[in-house]
Amino acid sequence: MRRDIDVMAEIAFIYPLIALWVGACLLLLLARPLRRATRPGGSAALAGAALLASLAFLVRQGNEGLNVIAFGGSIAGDPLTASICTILLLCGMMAVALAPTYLAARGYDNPEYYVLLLTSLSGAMLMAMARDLVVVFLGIELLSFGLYIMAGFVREDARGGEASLKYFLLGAFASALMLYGIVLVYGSSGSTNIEALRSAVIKESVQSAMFAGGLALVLIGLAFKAAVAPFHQWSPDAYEGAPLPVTAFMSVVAKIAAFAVLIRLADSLAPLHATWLPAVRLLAILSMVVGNVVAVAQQNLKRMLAYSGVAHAGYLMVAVAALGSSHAKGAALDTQTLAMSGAVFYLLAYAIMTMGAFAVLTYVTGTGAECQTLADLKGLARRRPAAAYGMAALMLSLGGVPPTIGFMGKLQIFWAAVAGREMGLAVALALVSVVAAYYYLRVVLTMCFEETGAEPATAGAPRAAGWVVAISATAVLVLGVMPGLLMGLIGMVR
Amino acid sequence: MDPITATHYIGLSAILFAIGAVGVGIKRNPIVIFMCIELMLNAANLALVAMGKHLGSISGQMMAIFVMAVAAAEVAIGLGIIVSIFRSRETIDIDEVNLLKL
Amino acid sequence: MHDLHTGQWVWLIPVLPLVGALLHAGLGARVIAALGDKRGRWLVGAVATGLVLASFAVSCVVLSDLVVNGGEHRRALAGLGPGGSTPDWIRMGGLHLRFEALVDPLSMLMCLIVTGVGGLIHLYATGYMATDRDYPRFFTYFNLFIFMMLVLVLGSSAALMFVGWEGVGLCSYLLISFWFEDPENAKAGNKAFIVNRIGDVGFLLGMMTVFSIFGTLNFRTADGTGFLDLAEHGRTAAAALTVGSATLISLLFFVGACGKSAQFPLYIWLPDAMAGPTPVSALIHAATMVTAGVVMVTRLSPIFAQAPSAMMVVAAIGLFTAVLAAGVAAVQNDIKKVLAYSTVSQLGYMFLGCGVGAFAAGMFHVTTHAFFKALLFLGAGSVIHAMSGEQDMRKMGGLSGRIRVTHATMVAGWLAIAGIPVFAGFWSKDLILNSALGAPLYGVLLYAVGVGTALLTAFYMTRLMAKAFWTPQRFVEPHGDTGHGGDDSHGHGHGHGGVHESPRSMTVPLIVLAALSVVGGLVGTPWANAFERFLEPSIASPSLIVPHEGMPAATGLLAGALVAALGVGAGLYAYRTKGKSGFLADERTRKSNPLFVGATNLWYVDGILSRIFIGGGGRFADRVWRWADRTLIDGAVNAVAWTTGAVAEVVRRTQSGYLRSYAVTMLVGAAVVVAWVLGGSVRP
Amino acid sequence: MLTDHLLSALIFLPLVGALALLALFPAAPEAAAHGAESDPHAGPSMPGGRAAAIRLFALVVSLATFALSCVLLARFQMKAGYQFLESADWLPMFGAKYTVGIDGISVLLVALTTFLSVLAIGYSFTVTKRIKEYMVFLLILESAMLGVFCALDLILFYVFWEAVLIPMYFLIGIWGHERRTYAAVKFFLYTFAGSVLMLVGLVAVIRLVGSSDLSALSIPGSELNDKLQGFPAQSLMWIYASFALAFMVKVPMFPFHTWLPDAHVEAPTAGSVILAGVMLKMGVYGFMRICLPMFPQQAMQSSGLFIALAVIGIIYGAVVAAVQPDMKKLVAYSSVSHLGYVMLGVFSFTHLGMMGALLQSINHGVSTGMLFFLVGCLYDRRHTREITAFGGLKRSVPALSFFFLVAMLSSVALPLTNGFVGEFAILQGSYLSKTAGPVWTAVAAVGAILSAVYMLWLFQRVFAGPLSKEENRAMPDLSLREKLVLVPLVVLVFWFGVAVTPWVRYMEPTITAPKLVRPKAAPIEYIALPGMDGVRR
Amino acid sequence: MQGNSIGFWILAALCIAAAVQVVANRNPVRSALALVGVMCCLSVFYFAQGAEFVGAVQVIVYAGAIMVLFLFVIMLLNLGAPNPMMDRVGLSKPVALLASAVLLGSLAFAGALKIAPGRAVKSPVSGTVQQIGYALFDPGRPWLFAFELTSVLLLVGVVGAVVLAQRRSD
Repeated sequence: MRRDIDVMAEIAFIYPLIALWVGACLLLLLARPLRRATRPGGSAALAGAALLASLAFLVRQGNEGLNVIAFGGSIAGDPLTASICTILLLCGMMAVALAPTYLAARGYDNPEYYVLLLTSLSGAMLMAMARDLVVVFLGIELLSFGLYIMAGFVREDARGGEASLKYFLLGAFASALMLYGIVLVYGSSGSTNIEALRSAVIKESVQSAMFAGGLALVLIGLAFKAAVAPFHQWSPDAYEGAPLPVTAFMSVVAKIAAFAVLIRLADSLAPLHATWLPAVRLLAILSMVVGNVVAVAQQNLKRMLAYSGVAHAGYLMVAVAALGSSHAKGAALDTQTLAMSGAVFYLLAYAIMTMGAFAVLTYVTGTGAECQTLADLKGLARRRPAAAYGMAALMLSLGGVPPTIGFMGKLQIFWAAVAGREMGLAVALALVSVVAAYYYLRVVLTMCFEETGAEPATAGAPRAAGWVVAISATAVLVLGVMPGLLMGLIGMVR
Repeated sequence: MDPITATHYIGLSAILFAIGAVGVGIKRNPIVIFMCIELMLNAANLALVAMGKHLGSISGQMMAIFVMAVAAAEVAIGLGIIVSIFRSRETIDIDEVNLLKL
Repeated sequence: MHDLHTGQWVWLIPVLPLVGALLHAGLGARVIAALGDKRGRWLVGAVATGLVLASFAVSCVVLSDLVVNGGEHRRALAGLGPGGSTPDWIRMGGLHLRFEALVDPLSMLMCLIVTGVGGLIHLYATGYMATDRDYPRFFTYFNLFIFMMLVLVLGSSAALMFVGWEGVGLCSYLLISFWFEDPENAKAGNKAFIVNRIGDVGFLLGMMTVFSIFGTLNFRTADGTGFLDLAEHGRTAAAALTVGSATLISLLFFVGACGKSAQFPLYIWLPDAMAGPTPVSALIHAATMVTAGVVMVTRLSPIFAQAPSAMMVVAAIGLFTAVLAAGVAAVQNDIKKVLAYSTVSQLGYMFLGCGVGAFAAGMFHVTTHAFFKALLFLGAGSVIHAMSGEQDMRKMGGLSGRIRVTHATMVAGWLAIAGIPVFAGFWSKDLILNSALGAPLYGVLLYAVGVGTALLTAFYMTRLMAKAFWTPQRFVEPHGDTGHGGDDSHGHGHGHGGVHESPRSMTVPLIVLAALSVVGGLVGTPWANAFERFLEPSIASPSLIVPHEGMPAATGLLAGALVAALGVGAGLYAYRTKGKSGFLADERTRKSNPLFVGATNLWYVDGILSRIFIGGGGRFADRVWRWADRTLIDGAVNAVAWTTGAVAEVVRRTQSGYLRSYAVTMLVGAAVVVAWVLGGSVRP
Repeated sequence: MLTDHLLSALIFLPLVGALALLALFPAAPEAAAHGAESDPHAGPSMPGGRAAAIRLFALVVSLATFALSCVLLARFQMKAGYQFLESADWLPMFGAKYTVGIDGISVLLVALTTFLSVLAIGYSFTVTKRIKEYMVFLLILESAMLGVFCALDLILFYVFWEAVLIPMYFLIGIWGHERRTYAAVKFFLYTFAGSVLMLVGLVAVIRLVGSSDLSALSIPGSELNDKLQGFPAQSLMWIYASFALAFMVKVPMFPFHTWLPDAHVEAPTAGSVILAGVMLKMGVYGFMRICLPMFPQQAMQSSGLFIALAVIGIIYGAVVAAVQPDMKKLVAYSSVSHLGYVMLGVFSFTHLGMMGALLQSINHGVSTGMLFFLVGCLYDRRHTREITAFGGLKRSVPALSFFFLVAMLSSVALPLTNGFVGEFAILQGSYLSKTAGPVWTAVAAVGAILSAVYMLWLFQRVFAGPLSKEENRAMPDLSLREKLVLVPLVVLVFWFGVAVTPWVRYMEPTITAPKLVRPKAAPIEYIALPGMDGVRR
Repeated sequence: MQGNSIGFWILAALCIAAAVQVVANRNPVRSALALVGVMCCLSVFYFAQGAEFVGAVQVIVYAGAIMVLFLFVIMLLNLGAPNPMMDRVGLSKPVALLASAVLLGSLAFAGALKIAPGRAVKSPVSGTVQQIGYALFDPGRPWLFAFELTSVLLLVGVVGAVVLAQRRSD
């Protein structure tokens, strides 16, 4: 199990994390000068530099980083880790780009925001790297602490405070549940290391009931972070109350990190699938149905996207179930690979689509009042055609209509589900996606079909947010036609 | 009476955990809710220590220590949020902190 | 089969009128605008008439060629493409149809009738329609009709016949609703087309049955593989025709014939069709198109002949229609309606002939009928023209001295239709009746009813003549320019004023047709039936069916003459004595006598059918739409949407904003998940 | 170069044109500033020259595409099998390739698409509202439709299939009439709902046979096809059902037709034309390309149902059309009826019926396209589609009424027009077929009567009668541009009606390809030529 | 062992009673004090199991520092008991109780809370500072890394508290 310890190599492995932490520290140290600087984007630029550095380290690791097992086996590199970390860093960059104008307009363009963002992101990356449930727990906390505070970052906004409080209390509750799960897993096997658990499970040297109970609680904790129904109720409230750039960040990052762990558990603890597959299926269906159905009733886009996030979490649970199912049914290795790469691809697709959608809202918001409701978008195609059609592309992608990345992602999940013989889930996914199409189309309809007395476009739309919109909308279409461009990244997941 | 084994401790911890969980569901004061969560964490710690002893591994205790550290950081943030809410609203009753819904 | 020397000219027969139609459609209005109204109209009329007459000339040449060079079968195929080529029409999946004419006695006879009588009526129309604002349009349709009718009679396959079949229906529709500004005319046109369509579907299905049995739609081919060839020699050919399938085919085609030839119950369109200009009524709804059913039955006689029960149906329907329509004709007051019902009745006769196997007799009657009925219609048109658009016989009378040519020619037509000896109708009607008597089983019954109808025919025609010409004048002399001139007239407004004889262009055709009505029947006397011999190659071979003579020819002729004389005499007597006022029966009789009431109301057929199909159908369709489409299907779709929305609202309520309820939900969810997982793990 | 990639060039030329349109005519700032055109009939929102340039550009692009399709027609070899094949790696993880090619089934549909697109763009010169977006969407739509007919990979097919919805959704939603929003959403969701399950079925097929190569799967007797037939009949039935449902909704077959009237009525004229002319044919094409060759036994088993639904559709559509107060709705329901014929032909499983179905697909595109153009002309002049608003138009707009008459005759399948050829072949095919037979054919033939009823009645109410309404009296007749749009259609009406054989040659070898006769799938009769086995006696 | 066992039961009962008080008491100050009680009981349990360091930290950090912070905030905000009339979520109490019971019950009945006796390891571990230290800095184990992570976590806690306390930047 243990290799010769090469401390430097191990530390080199966490350079991407260290880059973020150093960036955070630098931001803190330079807080004063930065705040005094006239340009509002100074902190953001520094944070962006940290993210870039982190990405550079990650890229430089290349294939070497794929085989590292570090710190007593608590973290390790593999393709899944690498791809998830890359996606997370890209999301981080987009989130940083969205923030400055928005926050500056509200007088909160503080370096601390970026400190929290960077540490939060490092927590998410840790979850992707983690091979030990303790590190998973610590990663979740690291991820969440930043999010709790960022949600209430604009303190004059009572809604932000409320979002923060709700998110915090429920998040802490969920962590407690998950912690107890980890405790039970530990008690049943004597270890929290996933590799060790895997071999223990194979050797059948675990106490199955305690292990299963623990695993169930861990599942619940992760489901909370990923906003899977019925553990999703924080998300609409938190999304609505949090400032737009924060909503964008937390909607994406928390989900990706949680699913990174879920995918890893589903892949590693294969022999136990028979016990928790039913629960995964239940959560998948519940999440798809609840998310999509309730989204129909939403007028507020942030809430709608929250419910859509719940639904997408459901789709991802389908992939997880398919992964487990293909293990349980002893399917060919390639189906497991497909399920994993499908899930990761979907995470990427979701990240681009959701990030892009929030970017559009941020872009339209500019320095004014938050653009939140459908009514705010009315007639956008006349005011800002590029943003409107970009949003349309993103919405169609979220709805899974070709030729968009959302469709390619959905196709992969169908693929995985069919390969894993989860036909019921596949059909359910197909049916609810019709409901989904309804509310996504409603956004398009409001923007493009409805006409208002077109007021002149608000001056000073944030350029950085505009770039995020442009990039994500283009990516949605280009990758929807040629997902192969990304397959190099995704295809090596296993 | 039976000798006291790890199972007893775990049972006790589970009961404490359940009480804490109930508290989260029924209390209206966020500070108390937060205390209930602390109770749950403490319950987990008890189980950890008991399991560690039973398994002959120090990992249980190590984990318990980290849980405490996490709890400390959490308290800093949680109480900060609560105070911040109070400053802007003059109340922290969670039934009144209810702008976001539906 | 022999090749004709004139084979490469046959295509001109239909194409010349088609060229006319295209010319009028494309250039007619422009020519009139360019040359001025009078000369332009003259040119258009001359081209239209001239092309039809040219077609007649070509037909004559081809016919003579056929008689001389046609050999024993007197049958040839000729391409209908330019220069006598044979272009493909449809060639797919074993279906091979070409534009090709079957030149045989039947088709050439019809060509002569269509182009000959048609040419005369064209000539007549140049006068009748002279002031109509849509003059070129009229001749577009008229020439197009001639083209379609020629395709119908010439077509070498059932499909090509169907082209003409529907084509004449189209022209009929266009011409009936020619004066489209009156909604009634448009409705009549629709009715004609739609009722015809019912028949057409029968034709279509019959055609399909033929194809499914014989694998071809060609009537006759050079190598004897046409379906009529096969049917005639079916007992030895690969595709044998059973009695059952022969009956099916015959009945389906007969449905088509009923539609086109206005047989019960599909005759309801024909009287309404009189809404069209009178030349249209003469050409389409008397002389040519309506006889297409008889032509078709005759053409398919090899198949009909093998289906005795279908023949029985044909005879029965024919006779029934003949009686029914004669009864109605006897009480009509509109001069054109009388003639319309008379046409229906006469068509019934023709089918009676076919039904009893006397196909040649049927065709003979078609021919003579074309002469005298066209004559009568044109005469009626002349009367209407003279009366400045008045069609009601109650407002006529005393015209005999006012429009002498018209009167004289119509007398010839009257005698012909009444069956007075030597006149054309006498010979053809007698042949049919005599064959009916000879029919097995019900021969006597058929004969008796047929004779009764003949009596009725003679009577109502006498009534018509008396009412229009011989009874005292019942109208106020129009004076000055009272004809409805102006833009929105139908063209009846000839602007002459006063009762007057028609122009030369209208009287010449009358005279020619009158002459034909007098002598036209002589080609088919029982003693020297040149007509039957001529037609023989085109109808079922005697091995399949031979009509029986019910009594010696002389006896039959005598009986027929007696009946005609009786009818005419009765009519004359009645109108000389009682009907001086123009009315035979008083008001009370007319209201109370069930026969009278029934006949006046067209035996209620039209009313019932239109109530069922127009009123009921409309309501039904509306209800279906509202109920099935809107309520049921769309309702189901909307219900799904509504349910989703409703569920969304309900589930949305759980998002109460209360933190504790969220926590409790999570707790419940956790309990369920844990219990679910543990339940699964405990069970082995 | 061009010859190697002719199809790709054809498919993507309109898309490139659309992108060029976006690039060449960037959003004008002044247009954005005063772009307050809430009334769709108001004057142009941009300088006239710019709008004209945009229109002309779009027209040129569509004409170029049409020219390419003419090259395609000219070079097409009259034989079975796929031609102009192109293949490139696309989605390695699914083994899906970018494969395009055409055969006798698709070549005419491709030509129809490019042809109608030219006319649609030509007709749309009167559109003034957001003209650039309009043309962009029309061109994208053309690309997507061409893609559907050319795609020879299941996933590629699905991508194009769904992609078609998007531009049409916008076309209806932005440029439609009063209830356009409702109609656009209904159109999208209805058809989307129909086809989502197809995705599951499609993935299942690919998983089963391990390939998404439609060019092989759609050939009975090919290795892949045989492999597919080897799987349990019950699973195949489910998969077949998922495909069939998607195509049924698209066609649309009764009872999945209710999206059609709404979409047709609310769409702008060009949208209705494309919708009726091309998009409905995608469903028919799906049946012929996928359902029949890939699932012969299932198709055979379900043929009773489909024939019944087709015949019900024929009668039902016609009956309901008769009572519509709205002209476009009437034409829409008539489409339901006509497509019923097409489906009857497809499920007759006879050569004649299937060729008739394909022909009728083209014919319906021509005749219904023409009807929609004409109704559009009337709408442009009066801004109403209510039949009662008209009457006696023959007097005021004789040219329009002439074109309408031709379209009507084609629609009622009068001989010597295109409609008759297709309908006759279909009916004859279904008469001969073992699946439909004479009785169903006889019922279907009643549709011919009903079509005369509703079309003639419509004609009577709109064009006959007194010209009583003042606004109708002053109505201008067809403009030169409108005539230029309509004349090609008239030419086709008679060309197909009088000399259809050259067109049949395109499809005949494919449909009668001997490979389609599969002894293994015994019950299915692809061929029923007279004198051969399989003829119904 | 017997004495141990009796002590366990007594302490356990105390502990549960205090925990119930945490939840049941209306007054947050009393809840906090009850929680301190629970923590002290637990500390005794830790010592009883040989986890001396943990027990000490429990008293010093948890019961001492953290709970004082709680009490400080409670006093600072000076809230008192909430108004029972304002209780908006009536059903939550029974449902929460039931759900909790189901959770506990299902864990218990499935045997998820029962340690398999055979797996007990004879060599006892003790939780002295020394042993904890060895374990913490053993590079072959995850604790060193976790320790570093905890430092980042605490940093975030500090930053968070600062952010929440500071004013608008302008």
